[in-house]
Amino acid sequence: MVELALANLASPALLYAGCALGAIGIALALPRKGVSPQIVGALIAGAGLGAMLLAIGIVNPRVLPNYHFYIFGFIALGASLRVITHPRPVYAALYFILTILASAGLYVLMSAEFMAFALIIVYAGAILITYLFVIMLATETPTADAVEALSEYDRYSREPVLGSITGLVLLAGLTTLIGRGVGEMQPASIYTNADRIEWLPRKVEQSLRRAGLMLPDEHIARGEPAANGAPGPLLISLNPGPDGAIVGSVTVAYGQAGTKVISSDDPNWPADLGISNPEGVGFTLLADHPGGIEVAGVILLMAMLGAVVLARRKVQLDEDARRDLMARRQSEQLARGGVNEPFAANTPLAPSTLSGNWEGGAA
Amino acid sequence: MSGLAGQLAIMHETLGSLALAAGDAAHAQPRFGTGVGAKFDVPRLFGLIPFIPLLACALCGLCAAMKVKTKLPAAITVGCLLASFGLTIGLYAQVHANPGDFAIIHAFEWINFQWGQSEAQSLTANFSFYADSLTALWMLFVTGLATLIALYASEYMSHDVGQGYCRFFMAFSLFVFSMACLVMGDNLALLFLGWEGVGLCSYLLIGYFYKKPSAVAAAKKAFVVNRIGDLGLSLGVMLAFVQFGSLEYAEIFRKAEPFLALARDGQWQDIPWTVQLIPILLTIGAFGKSAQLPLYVWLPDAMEGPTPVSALIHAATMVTAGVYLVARMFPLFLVSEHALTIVAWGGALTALLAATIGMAQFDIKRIMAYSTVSQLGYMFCGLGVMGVMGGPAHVFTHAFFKAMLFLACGAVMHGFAGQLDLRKLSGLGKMPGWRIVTVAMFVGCINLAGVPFITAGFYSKDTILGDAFANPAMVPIGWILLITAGLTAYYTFRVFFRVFVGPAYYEPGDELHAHDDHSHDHAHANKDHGHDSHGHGHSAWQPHPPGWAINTVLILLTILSFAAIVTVFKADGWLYRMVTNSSAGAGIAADHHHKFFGFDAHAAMKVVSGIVAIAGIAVAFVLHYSGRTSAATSKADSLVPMLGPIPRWAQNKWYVDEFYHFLFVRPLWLLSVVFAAIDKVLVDGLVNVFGWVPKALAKTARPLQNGVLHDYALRMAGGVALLLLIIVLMVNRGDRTSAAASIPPTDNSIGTLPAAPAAVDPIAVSLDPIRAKAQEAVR
Amino acid sequence: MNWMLLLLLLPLAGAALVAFMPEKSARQVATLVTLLCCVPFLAMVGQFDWARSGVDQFQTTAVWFEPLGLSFRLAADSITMLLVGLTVLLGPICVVASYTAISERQKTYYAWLLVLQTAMTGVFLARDMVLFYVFFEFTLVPMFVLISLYGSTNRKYAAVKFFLYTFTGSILTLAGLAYVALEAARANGFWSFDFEALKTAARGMTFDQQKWVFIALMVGFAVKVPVFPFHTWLPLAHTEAPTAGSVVLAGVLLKLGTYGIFRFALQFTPVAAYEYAPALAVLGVVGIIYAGLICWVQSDIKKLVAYSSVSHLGFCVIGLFALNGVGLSGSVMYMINHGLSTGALFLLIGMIYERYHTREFKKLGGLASQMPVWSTFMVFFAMASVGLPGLNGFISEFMCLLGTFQAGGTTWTEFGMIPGRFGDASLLPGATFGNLGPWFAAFAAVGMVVTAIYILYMVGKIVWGEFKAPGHSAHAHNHAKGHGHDNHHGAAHADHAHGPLPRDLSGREIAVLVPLAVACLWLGLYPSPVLRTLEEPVAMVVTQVRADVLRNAQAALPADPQTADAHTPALLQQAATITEPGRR
Amino acid sequence: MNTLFCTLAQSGWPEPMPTGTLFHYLVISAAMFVIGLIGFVTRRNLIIMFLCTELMFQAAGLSLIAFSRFHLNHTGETFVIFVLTVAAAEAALALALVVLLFRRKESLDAERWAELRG
Repeated sequence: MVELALANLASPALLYAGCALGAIGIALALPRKGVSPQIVGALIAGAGLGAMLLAIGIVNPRVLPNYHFYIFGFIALGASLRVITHPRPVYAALYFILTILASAGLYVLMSAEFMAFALIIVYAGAILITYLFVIMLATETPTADAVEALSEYDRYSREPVLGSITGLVLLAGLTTLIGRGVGEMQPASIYTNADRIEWLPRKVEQSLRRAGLMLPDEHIARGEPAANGAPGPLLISLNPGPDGAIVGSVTVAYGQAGTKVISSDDPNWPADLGISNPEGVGFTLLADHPGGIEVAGVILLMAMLGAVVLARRKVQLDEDARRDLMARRQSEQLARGGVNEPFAANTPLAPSTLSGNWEGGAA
Repeated sequence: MSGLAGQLAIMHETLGSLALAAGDAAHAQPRFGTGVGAKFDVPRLFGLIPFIPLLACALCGLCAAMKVKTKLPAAITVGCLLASFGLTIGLYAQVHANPGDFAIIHAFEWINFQWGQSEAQSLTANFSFYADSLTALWMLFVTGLATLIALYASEYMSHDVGQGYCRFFMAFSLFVFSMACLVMGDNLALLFLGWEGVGLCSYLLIGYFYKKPSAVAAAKKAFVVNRIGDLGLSLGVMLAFVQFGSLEYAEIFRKAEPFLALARDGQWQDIPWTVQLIPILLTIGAFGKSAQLPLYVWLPDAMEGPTPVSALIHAATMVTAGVYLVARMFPLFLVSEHALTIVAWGGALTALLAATIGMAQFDIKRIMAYSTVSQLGYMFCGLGVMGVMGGPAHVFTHAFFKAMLFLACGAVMHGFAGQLDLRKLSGLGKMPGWRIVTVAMFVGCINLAGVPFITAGFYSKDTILGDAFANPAMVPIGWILLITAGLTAYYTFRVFFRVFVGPAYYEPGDELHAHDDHSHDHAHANKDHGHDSHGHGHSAWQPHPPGWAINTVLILLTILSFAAIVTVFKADGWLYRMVTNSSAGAGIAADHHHKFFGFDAHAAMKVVSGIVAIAGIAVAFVLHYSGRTSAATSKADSLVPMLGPIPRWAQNKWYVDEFYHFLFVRPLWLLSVVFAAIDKVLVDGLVNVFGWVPKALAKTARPLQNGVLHDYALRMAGGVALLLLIIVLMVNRGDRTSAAASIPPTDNSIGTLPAAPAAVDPIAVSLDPIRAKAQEAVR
Repeated sequence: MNWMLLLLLLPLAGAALVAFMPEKSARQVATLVTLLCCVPFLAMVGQFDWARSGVDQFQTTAVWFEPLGLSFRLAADSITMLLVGLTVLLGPICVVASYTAISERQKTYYAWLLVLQTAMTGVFLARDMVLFYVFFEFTLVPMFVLISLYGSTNRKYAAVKFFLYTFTGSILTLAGLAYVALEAARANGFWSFDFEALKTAARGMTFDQQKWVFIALMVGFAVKVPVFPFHTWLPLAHTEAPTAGSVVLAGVLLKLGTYGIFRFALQFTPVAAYEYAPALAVLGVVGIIYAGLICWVQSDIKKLVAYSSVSHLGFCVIGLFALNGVGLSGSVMYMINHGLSTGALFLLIGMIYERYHTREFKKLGGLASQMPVWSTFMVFFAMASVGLPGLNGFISEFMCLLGTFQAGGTTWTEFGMIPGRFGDASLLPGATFGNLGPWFAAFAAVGMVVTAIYILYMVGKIVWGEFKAPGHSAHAHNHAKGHGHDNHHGAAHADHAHGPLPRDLSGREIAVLVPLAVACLWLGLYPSPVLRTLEEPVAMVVTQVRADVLRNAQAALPADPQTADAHTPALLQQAATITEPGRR
Repeated sequence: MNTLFCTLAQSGWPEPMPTGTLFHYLVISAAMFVIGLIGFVTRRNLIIMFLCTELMFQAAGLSLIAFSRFHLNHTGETFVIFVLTVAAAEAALALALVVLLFRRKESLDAERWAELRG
């Protein structure tokens, strides 16, 4: 009871303290004018995360995740912290890949192996690479003396404190609500989709053969053919059992008309017979959400078309942007002490990397 | 003219045919009653009397639309008015055959509204005409004089043929229609229609020369001042309706009968306040229309109109509408303790004031206007002193001679290019072609001055004076009137002696009115005016004496004004019967036998007022005739310094106009300005403040919409965070309120939200207090 | 044939037609359609049972949205017929009057004008509260467009102010009506927005409820009328609106407010209307005098006439709150008459504006010499506006005042008049049930004088006097002084006529004015047939109000009459005095 | 602290790999989401802002997987596929737009695109 009371008392406080620490850390770590102690910030934020996780642990000490969770969690959050704090977009993108990887680890922890790899392939492999391309495409024209100079908008973030406070409140609220139940996770082996093993007769057959329950000349029997001559159903009757294992029986035919029933009571019954993660996802996707797939397809098509249309658009530099650019170049020239040749108001700008586009003439 | 002759014939025929009590007939028979007898029927044909002039108006309008450039409108008007006059004589014959009774001629429904069973729930005011002897009396001279003056105007207005000619006769005919409605209407609403209608026509005709700012201002003034009176009248009408439940005379008189009985016994306290108030309110209306203190100021200015208009509307007929109202409503005036006193005093003071102003004026038309005001005061006195006959009688006689005076003035004005200044005209009688005008003027003057025994004006005025002195309460008024009589005689003959006799001299006026205002008219080609006489300077200018129409009318009026003696010569003569056989005869004081220095008031007045009149004329003779050598000066000028500032004050009309302007017009105007400012600043400002509140809010909130994505996102996130916070707090409260122990800390479910406090429909919740309150109120 | 439906749909179809026709023919189509609208109206007049003029006739109901009890319910009683008649009459007049005034974007203009006609007709015909409200609010949209697109210089501001002000007010009205509907739903167990159902429910409410409903209703209607402190949008909107817009605004849109008061404020919340009648009448009287005086100092002719509307409608309001037959019918007549005469005045001013492009008193004058026909009409309608007997204005003004005078109120004593709740029966036998009295009438009657002052000021300034118009005042003056060559004076001015317009009115313009003039004369000289049709509906309203007030008062009467003292509401004291209708 | 160590000892750490509670994963997810949000709100580079949205997507995906695991079905995982789809589509379009915007202004500063201000 003492523990419970302590848990009740300490956990919200710890939780909120963790949130606050995290927020302070982020606020410190964000790039800004003056000092932005990123390491200090990161440490504080890490401490905050630790505090939060500790608080969670206190709430329900019986069910703690193993250390992989903590490792992946810290990496994921740390990398995302770097994503938002790193002034250089390229590094941010790279850190994001790290986040993805750590997340994938967490997915694996939760037995979502398929999604973990899909995530890495799609995100890290495709999307983030696109990002990297764009980052390189959309970088300011480097000037002669400041090749590595960061843009002003990368150097300074906007209202880090306010943003952090908002984040703090949000996070505190979210965790409070999340923490209202513990939600212990059952072993992954009792996925309810296991009944769909019936839909995979070939897998059952292979498994049974591997276990030696089915001989090479045997095959799964069929029921009575339908009236129109269609072959009858395969005689598989498998269901998830109470402990997650597959129970039931398979009727096997051999020879001309011989049948036998293989039951799960058989001691040789393969223990690993069941639905794997990709199989389950596939079933769910195709059987339960076929419309969703269509929609996703349409979305992707539209995005592709949109991207094509947008990329082909020819745009001109804005008036004010042009003015800014000119002023900037002028001041750079002056600073360089180079030839004092101010631009005439209507002089076309020197072609830059994108000059082909903004001289194109189409509005 | 045959109509008029017929009238006279009938009059003679009936002289003395009425049985009267012995003694001094004028006040012999004390009677208190409505004076309304039985109802009799007359042919509906007589209902056309008002509508024939309306037809003339419509036809003149048609002429205007067709751009008729002849004297056709005048012909139409004269013809129609003559027809109307003929019908009036017929009506008179009917009325005469039923003395003391009345007839109602229903023309058509006007307002006939009944929304319930009771009397108060119906409002009836039809185009129905009430015919009794008072109506007949008024209609006789209204239509008769209107015919004559229309004839006169056909010549007088001839400059304007093709210009305003149609307009003039339209308004003229419309006036007769309105006046007929006023006089003949059988209910107060129709009277009000006529009342305002004559006001409109007066407005239109005063402003006939609409390019003259003074004419426009005078027209406006006339209308507005009349409206003030009409305000009183309309309130009186409404009060009468609420009091008696009807607007119809017959009904009102019937209902007033019991009050009359009370009034006879002097039991004023038993007569409701409201009943006594009605005549006072009506008096306001009467004083407005008939130009009495304090509302007389419009009438002198009304002389801006063409002279025929002045003669008909502003001297003979319209201005007597007030007298008619009092006479018609006499039963109601009798039941009010103070109404008649107010009438009498108002009349007397006006008479004196107007006479004093008239003495100091130089514009002869204006003098006539003030004399009209003054004489109207006499008429009100005649009614106010409860003499009954005097007022209407004076109206009748005055109508003729005053119309004649105006028409004579008009002839002068017409002939001398608008000259009206008595200092610039002299000895017209000696000029060729002006004899008839001079004679007419003389006859008018002796009537107005009240030269004894030979003039109708003398008798009617004398009746009023006698009545005043006979009424013990009204002796001061008698004295005022007597003084006024002297003044009247003086200023009347001042005009005559200055203008029509003495050395011949004239200066033409600056311009004929018509020429001034219609300088581009086509009347120059008119032979009557001698085209060559204009536009070549004054040296070649010759006065042009009046033509046949004007002369004929003047002659006829001269005859008529003498003929009128017959009607008033005897105290119980035709006029007396015409008046007393109607509602005006409702009450004749029994105790009015006050003696004038031991003599019978009426008899004494015949002498005294005669002497006063002669004296006034004599003074005028001495001051303005004897030894006068030039037009501009007279012996009176030497008297002026002796009187100090008084002549100047009198000449400036005692500054009454300025006083009114200072006291009413200016403050009202300032009030309007203030109101306009208040409306703009305060009322509209307040509205705008309400408009600004959201605007200001928007202005403060607008920076939030700065277009920066971050800020939007931040605010969105903040909003979500805030909502989350609220939810968390709600959930926590729910936890606390519900039994905390019942939820095990290691519940396997993801924290479900606790149930809402009380699951009821939100509308019911929000409205519950109101409903509860309502139920409470029901209980 | 459902003529009412046709009357609603015809202009709407016309609007659609106009929208698809070429620009040139827009006005012809609009004219034709508005003229065609007379056909269904005349058919309605023919079929209407005038003997039962107080009863809703031609009842048409179509279910609109069943669960909420919404229905498309139309009907007409005599008051509706009169106001629809006014709308139908003004329709072609507005269209024809705009021929030359509107030269750009004609299609939009005429289409919106036609839509506006549908909306206005719908307001009067609707017998379902929601339908009524939809039409009521929908009138704002076309008017907003007309003002903001075709108005004068400050049109945007005026349009926005007009829209927002009236809309804000109407929202409170909606709240009040919705509350009544809720009460009705509570009482009946089902939703219904039928007027009759709502009326029954509303009359069943307690005084406290009625009070708030009444106030909510009145806010919207008072803004619409407009009653004194809520009037400032009106002069602005009138001044900025195009001529036809002003005509419709003055002619019909303002009447929506008074019509609403008549239909809802008086019939739904009779007790509250009775109790608050003096307050509203005070506002009316103040408006009469205040707005009238403001008219006098205006420099813009149109603004003067606009303020005169405020002043005139004060009479209408006091007539309504007299709550007796004469006052109510006077008010209804006032709605018609004001629409005719003020509409005509706006038309006349518009004609001047088209010619001289100004409405300033300073710049105009003496038009009588240049435009005799115009001047004749001007004087005529000015006199109708003044309330000259024989023209329409008088009937209504007089009846409003008389009704107010009659309407109970005011205790008369020997020492003077003390404003009180009820008259002494013995002193004023002709007083009827009501809560106003002679004092109100007396002060309102002062408006007669004020009206005369400002109308004559206007007439004197622009009709009479020396001719003066922008650009040629000096010229005219010089010639007036001369003698010989003046014959050409008039002809010379013909050159100054602007555009295709003749110096004086064209035949088209006369044709626009003549129907109004005829109607003015007819209603002034022979209003009896119209008044007759008002007897029944008005009597019904009065009976209802009276019954409710008495019931309410008697219900609140304490059991022991001795306890009724100064604290007892005046209503109770009245209840004791009232024994029978009318004559007390 | 004592409690913590006790529980750590009891958990049989490191074996037998208990997955932990839903809470753990959701907290990680929430934290990642909030980090992404903060990044979106504070960073001005358009591309980094998009990266932050991807972070938030990622957080959502993590919680979906966690719920999927918790409920022992694959629906959550399926939805992650859709999240990936949307993320991909968004990346394609958004990056194209970013390129366009950059061409317009020669800058990736989101604050410069404030034309929509009220």
